[in-house]
Amino acid sequence: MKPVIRVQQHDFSVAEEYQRLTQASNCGAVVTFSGLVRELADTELEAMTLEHYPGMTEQVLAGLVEQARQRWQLGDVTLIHRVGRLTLNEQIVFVGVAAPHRKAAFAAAMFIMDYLKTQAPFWKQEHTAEGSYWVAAKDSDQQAAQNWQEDL
Amino acid sequence: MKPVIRVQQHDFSVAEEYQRLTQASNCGAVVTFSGLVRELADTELEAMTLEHYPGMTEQVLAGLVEQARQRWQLGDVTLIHRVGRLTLNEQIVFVGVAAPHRKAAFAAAMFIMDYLKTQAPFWKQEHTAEGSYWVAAKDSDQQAAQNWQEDL
Amino acid sequence: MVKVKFFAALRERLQCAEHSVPVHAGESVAAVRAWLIEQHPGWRHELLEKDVLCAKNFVFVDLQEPVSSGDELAFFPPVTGG
Amino acid sequence: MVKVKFFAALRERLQCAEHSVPVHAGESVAAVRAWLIEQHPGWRHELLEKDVLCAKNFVFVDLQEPVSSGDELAFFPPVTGG
Repeated sequence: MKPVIRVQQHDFSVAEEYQRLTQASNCGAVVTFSGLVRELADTELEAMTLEHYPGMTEQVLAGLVEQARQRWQLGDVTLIHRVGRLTLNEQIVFVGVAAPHRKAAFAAAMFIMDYLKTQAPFWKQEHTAEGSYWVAAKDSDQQAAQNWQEDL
Repeated sequence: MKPVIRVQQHDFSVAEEYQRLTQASNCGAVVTFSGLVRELADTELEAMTLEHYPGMTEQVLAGLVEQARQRWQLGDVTLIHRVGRLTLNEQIVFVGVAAPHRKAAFAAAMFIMDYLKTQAPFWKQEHTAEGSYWVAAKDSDQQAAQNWQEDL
Repeated sequence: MVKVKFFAALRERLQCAEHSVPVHAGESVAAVRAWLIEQHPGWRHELLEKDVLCAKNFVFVDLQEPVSSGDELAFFPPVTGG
Repeated sequence: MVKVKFFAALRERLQCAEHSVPVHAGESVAAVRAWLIEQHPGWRHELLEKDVLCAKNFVFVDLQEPVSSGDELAFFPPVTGG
């Protein structure tokens, strides 16, 4: 099955994506992850802008999904990431994985998110009342991605 | 937030449950797991009947969610399990977890499913062309639940 | 008296969903099980199966758990939901 | 010539999104970076930052990666999507 990989400005529908993931009849487990724009503890976030590297982004995302497929027995996989200006509570990213077994579905969804966080060329700029700031990369995300390598 | 825990014969809507999970404004991560009735490799499955122990089931499910809440910082949690006769491709179980961080959302959803599989009083009877069979418990499910204890 | 329920494959094999059992002070789940086997020798094999689980008042317990009149016990096979 | 792109905070700090750089046979990403710093001394600090990432033709590469005319290079800060 060819995975669905989309980088887009407009919103996505988790309901529609879930529907599609359940079409194949041999996958008893479907895991979805959705990331949303949320207010942080210490800033009054109004919106964020997501920049990306067109051309490279799609290629990296396809590579992540392909790596997941090589590690686990999977059915359909969907990976959607939005770009442009997003306001509070909007959806940013969606990963959906169907698999015959729940363990593989969970692992693949986590793996894709962990790698996406450190390898996919997206950058977040947060807009608050005090100004706009580029988000700093997190060590915890680097660590999460590295843990999968030790897993091999 | 009081978790939503339901044991029911009728179907559920992942779209509606997802919508509800995203209401709280401080959770940037939402993970869902859905389990579906699927054809197995070696049998021609037509349907299954899910029996449960009314009274105990709800209590065990509430306990699982409470344990997850004590382990991770979570927002809304939804746990729905169907009972009665279910035909091929029907939805059986739904776990939805909202959390400030993706790691907690994934971990809690997996934890709840792993414990549900070994501790919640549900029993599956599969109906095939050749007859009806009670599903045997899997060692791999026991192992998955035990792994969380070593995690403590 | 305690009410004893059986579920799933165990209920089908015993051909019994619910049974009343008299209990005396200080008795345990093991005594209830022994009473059932005494009354229904044909149940011995099923009730002594190693993987049979027991709950008292909706909570998992082991055979040493004390029981009192009015308790609800249940015996059932390993669970297979999800 | 190679096309060099800059993204996000790096693009803003350099005030440059895209730059053409002449390359000679056998040169590496490091040579391209050195040429940019020579042309724009004010970029030195930003381009020498330890965490700056580089891609050649949409694939992550390190400074030793050889470059050829027609390649597309990109320099950018650690990614923060998801």
